[in-house]
Amino acid sequence: MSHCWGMAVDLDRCTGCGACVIACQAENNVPTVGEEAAQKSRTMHWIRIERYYEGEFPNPRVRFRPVLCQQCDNAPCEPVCPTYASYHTSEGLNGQVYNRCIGTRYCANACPYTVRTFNFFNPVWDKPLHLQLNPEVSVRQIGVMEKCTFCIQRIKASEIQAKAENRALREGEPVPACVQSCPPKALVFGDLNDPDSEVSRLARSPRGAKLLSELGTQPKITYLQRDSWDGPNS
Amino acid sequence: MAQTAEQIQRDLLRPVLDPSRRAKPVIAGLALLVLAGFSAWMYQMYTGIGVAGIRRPVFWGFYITNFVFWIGISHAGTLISAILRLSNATWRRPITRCAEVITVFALLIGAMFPLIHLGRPWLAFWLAPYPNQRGLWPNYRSPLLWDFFAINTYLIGSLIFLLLPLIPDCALLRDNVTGWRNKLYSLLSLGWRGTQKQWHRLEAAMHIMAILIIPVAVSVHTIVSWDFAMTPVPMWHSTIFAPYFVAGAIFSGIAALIIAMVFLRSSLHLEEYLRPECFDNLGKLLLVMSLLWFYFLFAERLTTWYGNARPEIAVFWLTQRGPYRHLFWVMVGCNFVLPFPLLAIKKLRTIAGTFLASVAVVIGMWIERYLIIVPSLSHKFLPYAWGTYRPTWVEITITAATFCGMALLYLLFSEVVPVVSIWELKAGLREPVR
Amino acid sequence: MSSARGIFVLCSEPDRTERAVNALLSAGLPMSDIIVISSEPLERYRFAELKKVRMPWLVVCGAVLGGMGGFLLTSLTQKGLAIRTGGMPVLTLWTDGIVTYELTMLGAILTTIVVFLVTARLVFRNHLPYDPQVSQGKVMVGIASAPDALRDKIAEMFKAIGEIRE
Amino acid sequence: MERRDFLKFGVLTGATATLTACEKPVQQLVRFVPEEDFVPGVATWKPSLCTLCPAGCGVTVRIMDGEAEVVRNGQRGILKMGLAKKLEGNARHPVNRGKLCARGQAGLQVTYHPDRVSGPLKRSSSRGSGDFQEIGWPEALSEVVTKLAELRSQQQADSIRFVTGEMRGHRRELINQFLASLGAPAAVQFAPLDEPVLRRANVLAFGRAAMPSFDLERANYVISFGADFLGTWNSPVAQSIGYGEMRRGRPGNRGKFVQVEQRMSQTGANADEWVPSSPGSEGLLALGLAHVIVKEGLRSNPTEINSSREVEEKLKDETYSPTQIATRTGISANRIERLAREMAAHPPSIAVIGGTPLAQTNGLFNALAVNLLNMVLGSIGSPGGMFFAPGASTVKEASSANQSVDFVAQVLSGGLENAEVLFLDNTNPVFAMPPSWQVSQKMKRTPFIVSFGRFMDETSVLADLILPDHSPLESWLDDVPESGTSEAVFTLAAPAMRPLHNTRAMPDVLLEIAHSLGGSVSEALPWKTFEEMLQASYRELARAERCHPTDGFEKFWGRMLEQGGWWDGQCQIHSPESPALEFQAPEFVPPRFDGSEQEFPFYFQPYVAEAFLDGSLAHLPWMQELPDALSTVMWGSWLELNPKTAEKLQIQQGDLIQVRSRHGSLETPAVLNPAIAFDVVAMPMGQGHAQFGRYAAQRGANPMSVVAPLQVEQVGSLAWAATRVSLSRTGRKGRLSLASGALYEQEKELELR
Repeated sequence: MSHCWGMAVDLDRCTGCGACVIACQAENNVPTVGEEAAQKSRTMHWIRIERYYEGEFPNPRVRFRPVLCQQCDNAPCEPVCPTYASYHTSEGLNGQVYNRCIGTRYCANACPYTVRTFNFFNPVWDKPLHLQLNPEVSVRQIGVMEKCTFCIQRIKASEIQAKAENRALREGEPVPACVQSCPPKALVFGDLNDPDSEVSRLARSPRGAKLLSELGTQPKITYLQRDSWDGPNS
Repeated sequence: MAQTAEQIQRDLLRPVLDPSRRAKPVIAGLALLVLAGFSAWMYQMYTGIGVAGIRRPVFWGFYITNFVFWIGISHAGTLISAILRLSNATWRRPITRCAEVITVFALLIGAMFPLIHLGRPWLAFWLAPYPNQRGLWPNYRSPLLWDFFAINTYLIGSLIFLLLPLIPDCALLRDNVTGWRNKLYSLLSLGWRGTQKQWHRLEAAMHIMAILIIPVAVSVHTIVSWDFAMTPVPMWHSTIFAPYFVAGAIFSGIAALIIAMVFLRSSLHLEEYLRPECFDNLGKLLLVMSLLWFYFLFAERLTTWYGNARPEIAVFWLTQRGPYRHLFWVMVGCNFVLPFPLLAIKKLRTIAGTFLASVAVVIGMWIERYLIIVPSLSHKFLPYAWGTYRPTWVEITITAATFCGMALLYLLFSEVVPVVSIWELKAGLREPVR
Repeated sequence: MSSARGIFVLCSEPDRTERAVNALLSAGLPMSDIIVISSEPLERYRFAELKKVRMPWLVVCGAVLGGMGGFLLTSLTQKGLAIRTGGMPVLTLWTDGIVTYELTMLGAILTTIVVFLVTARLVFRNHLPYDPQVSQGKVMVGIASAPDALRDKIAEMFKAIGEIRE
Repeated sequence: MERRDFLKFGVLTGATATLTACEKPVQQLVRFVPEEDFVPGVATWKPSLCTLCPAGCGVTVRIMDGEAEVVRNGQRGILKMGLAKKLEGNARHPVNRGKLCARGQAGLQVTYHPDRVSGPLKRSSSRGSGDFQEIGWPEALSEVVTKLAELRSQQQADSIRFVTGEMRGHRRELINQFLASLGAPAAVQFAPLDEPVLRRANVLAFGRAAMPSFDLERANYVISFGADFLGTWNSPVAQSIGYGEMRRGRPGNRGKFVQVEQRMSQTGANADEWVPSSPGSEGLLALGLAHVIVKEGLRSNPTEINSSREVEEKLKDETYSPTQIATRTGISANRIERLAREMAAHPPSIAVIGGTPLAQTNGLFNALAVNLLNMVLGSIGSPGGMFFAPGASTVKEASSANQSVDFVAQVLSGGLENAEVLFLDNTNPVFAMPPSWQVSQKMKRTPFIVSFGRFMDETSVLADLILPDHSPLESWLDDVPESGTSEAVFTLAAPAMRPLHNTRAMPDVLLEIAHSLGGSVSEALPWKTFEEMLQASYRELARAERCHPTDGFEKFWGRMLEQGGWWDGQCQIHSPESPALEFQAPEFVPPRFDGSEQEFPFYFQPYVAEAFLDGSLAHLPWMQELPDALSTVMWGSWLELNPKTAEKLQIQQGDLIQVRSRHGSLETPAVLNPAIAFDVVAMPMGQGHAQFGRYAAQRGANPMSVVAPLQVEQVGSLAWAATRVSLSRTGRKGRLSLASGALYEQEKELELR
């Protein structure tokens, strides 16, 4: 059975701590850009935690929402790429072939979630910070677009491991870096083709909703809305 | 119509045979500015696209604005000239060529911008469908590919449309010069003799080209608009975009043509040829386009406002009352409020009047493109990811250089070939007055 | 090779041109053999009425070729690559239509220019006589080749009209 | 021939061969013989320990081979070695159960930081100038030994001072034994993240000087007074895991969470109800809640203490009635009653206190009041309540209480000036103390300062000698987590990778010094290396009843190193062994603030920044570029104020603001925050370093530069939230990098229309 990787984000668990952001940065060789570029919002994070206020003092509320590539089935970023740099993998992911990218940045404009980041300059790691780089993820060069891959290298590694051991993938395997790190377990990853997986179960939750579902992009990430408290058995 | 054929020939060949000395410093100055723009581009290539002001989420800025703007300007020529040719308007004769030249040069400049804006411009050839070892072909679903085909078709078509009627005039020049220039014009005239058969074929070919070039021109700006309309970006994803862009393109094209004609008229002493009637007629056309533009603007704005969908309305208010409001109202002023009285009142529709209106329209239409691109991108769906955009000196230099480049190319062109078609004017002399 | 020589007269005004043409016609030459060289199209004269050309039909053929080429290029390469993007099918006829359209127009445009260059005998060498005075407004009338006897007769008639060029 | 030998040959012939082909061989480096075996391209995971905050999470380090420029025997060269590539939580570790916070993961960059002190340094010009020269380890050590020997011979060993940061495990043990053998006073801990006020309150309430743990998984109602327990406070990862389970881990039962604070923290942002009581009134609010519960008889099973009767009587007093308290806290009486009834009706419920309320002058009162509320709620040592981790008592607790108080006392009593020799390890008091206490000036008078700092920070720059420590990943580490777990845990980790630089582990250096000093000092510290000391110590542990090594110590030791420590796997939530049975209800003490309300209209609340903690992580580029959870600022500092306040002062987002107190002023850009009280301004700690590597130096402003030197009453620690400030515009824009483009998702475009 082929896999269809998906994620569930339980906003009732998410505390906005940012562990996923750094986990992703460490796993995927996402560079830091420095203050000047950060001021121009050219940071490269593949996952961000959106913070929205609601109301005002003395009754303010805040909602956090981790936003990463939604790996849409009908991804607006894919068809606009003239060189097939962004394409659809057989496992339903929105692939990005860095070597094929010529940097039109069209995909980034088309992406309604604004999750694609662009290498405005060559990334720099002051020596010896370059030693932290993950050899299993390519370092992107100037002029190419990049984005969350659902940690494709981890998915592939798990699949190869399972194949070598002549078994099917287990629940909780593979696991992207952000999901691995999330302390309150707000992020859940798994195979949507398996109706018994936890992610499938959560995706069916009545609290579940897709981000910007009105656009018809059919994302593979389900957001489970934050609940409110009205008694012990809510 | 006091001219004779000899007079026409003498007047119109003069700028080529005996170019004015005054043009030299102007050419040098323009060349210097173009060089500055080129250096800025090289600097950007060397350092990285990051020296431009684009950022997340405004990944397209000045460069794509310029792209749309110049492709729009390119609609001046060919389209107007083709329509006028087909409708056999007599006043077209002195202006067709200066219009067609604008098309070719504006297209060349416009087509440069997608390259300038690329992250890795050295790989731009990957857009072309060519057989290759890995069996990779471009993605025809991408509007950029449509652009690639449309702009190339339009460029080839416009070039032919410009060069065809240039053949007899090159033959004329060939007979009037000696030395290397004779060789050059002999080459350009392709061995033109002027037999009745050649004349006939030329007219037939021009007729067919005029028919062909109109749908191509329309498709080009339609496809440019689809670069935007195909993506789910608030206020981009709209069916009105194609006609809106085409109308805007013709609008700015006519304005550019009027500006060019005013300069040609005074600098090449073509007062006898580019007569006030031409400006009056073009002024009327510009007026129609101005009304049409305003109609489209109103239709677009009203639909958005009435629809009140959240992402669109955010962009709507951003341009209407937000930080882009000044630009918005300058645009409306330049494209409608100022040109309308200048062009509608007959007394004001003079050369000076149409010139003023045209300058306003060119500025206004540049702003229009900027306002289409930047506010929408800066306010996409998720407010957390909203952003801003500010151009850097690199973008400004390159933009300025393209305007200088246009002037420079035009000036050089007018010194190489007669910018008003001699044979067509001559033929017009014999035309029965309708 | 004297038999292949042509004879032309340089006329200074349109009326004389007409006379020259009439002279040639009266000499029994068919209209299609008569050559008029001018620096501007002389549309209003009888000699300008040429039979219809097949240019538009050739252009349509070129357009069809271009369009077919465009459709084949898009559809075959799409099928060959078989990469799905954006939830669209491998063969996206809507978008292929746009490329097909552009290539149709390109085919038509290129055919037009080629047909023009060929039928107007441009680029490819021709050995017509020419006089730079044509660009001063004169019109050359004559035939590209004539037997000597006929030539003398024509020369005789042309003398009254203007300078003769051989 | 073995692989290693083969490689040795390869090194001799192949050294720099690859470089000769290049046109410009910039620097021909020697290629060293690899020191370890590994399979190229295959990752191995080694357990380690996170030392960046006191929580003590277990870590696994992903090691892959790579080539690094290293220093060996004073020579620089290229070494193919196992390199740490990523830090993840140790899945088996009871505290963090495979999870790790952003800071912990960024700990990787400590090792690879470009501005690490790469070898011993000796001051070469005036103190504080920052001019150092490189020296060799033998010279450096002999200098220290000479100095110490001299002091010992002059009977002045009591003038040796040793200041450390957060101390853990046997490092502290070794330092203390070292000092004791010299006859010097015990080490003084200066750790700004420590909560001495809470420790004192816990001593008074429960007889325990430890930080509490919370069984959030099973709690139904959590009220937190200022504690950023999901972000930076206590054991944030363990608490976040518990929080997630409290919210969604029990189908059909979602616990409620109430946060009491004046400026919304990352933790407060997750609250169901956010209660902005006035600064310093948190304890009063807690007593008000307790009053309602006691008076209305809502208690289900309160913690039994002998003094229950008196406490109850006192609580029932009208001074704590909601109407009385409403005026002082700014929270309506109705709301107080409702909250009290809710929390009583939904046990188990927990009250937590930390951060700002403890940094008021009446911090001890606030802490004691919350402890009392917990007693009233019956949440002490019961499932779903608060408890003390079993490990807390074993190693750490005994001497950890009031350590940073000691440092403040040292500073104020002139202890620093009297020092002849000052050792500094992993601490930066110059940065983290208000300037008015003049730590820097006082330290400058110390004749001889030795720092074990890995980085040149504001304190290390004053040193005469810098003996750089290994990075944590290069060191032997052990720890007993003080909170965050109900199991007895000993975390132990061998070095995950070989050292990159010419550094030495601080414990090894101490042992070497001890041996060089000889005599009684050497005898007291018989181990050659820290590893030996650890083995010896854990051999004792292995004999202890709980650990049961049935197959011998070697196997036990191997298992410990493999899984990253030892834990018993038994949940032990029970009441403190010795509750303070005579606990009395605390007397209300109003908070004092520095500066008059007229001249300085705003309460100034520094807070522990999520990314930088107390500033000790400001040098990590990942942390600098991590958008702050609420303000979303990167690469800088900022001042948070309410949009309404800003409007009144005509301040806009990003305007450079001058913040002035009676003790100093600073400039920083304004950030609008709709979730802060009108009369409160807040500023993150951690930026404003004068020195701390290229990413932190000269960046932003340090809130400590305006903090008044007030002390928490009866405890003596710094009351860093008790300053009043005034704001004024400078007329300039500040440098502000914001990740967020909008404050609200439903933008106020409706208003625009």
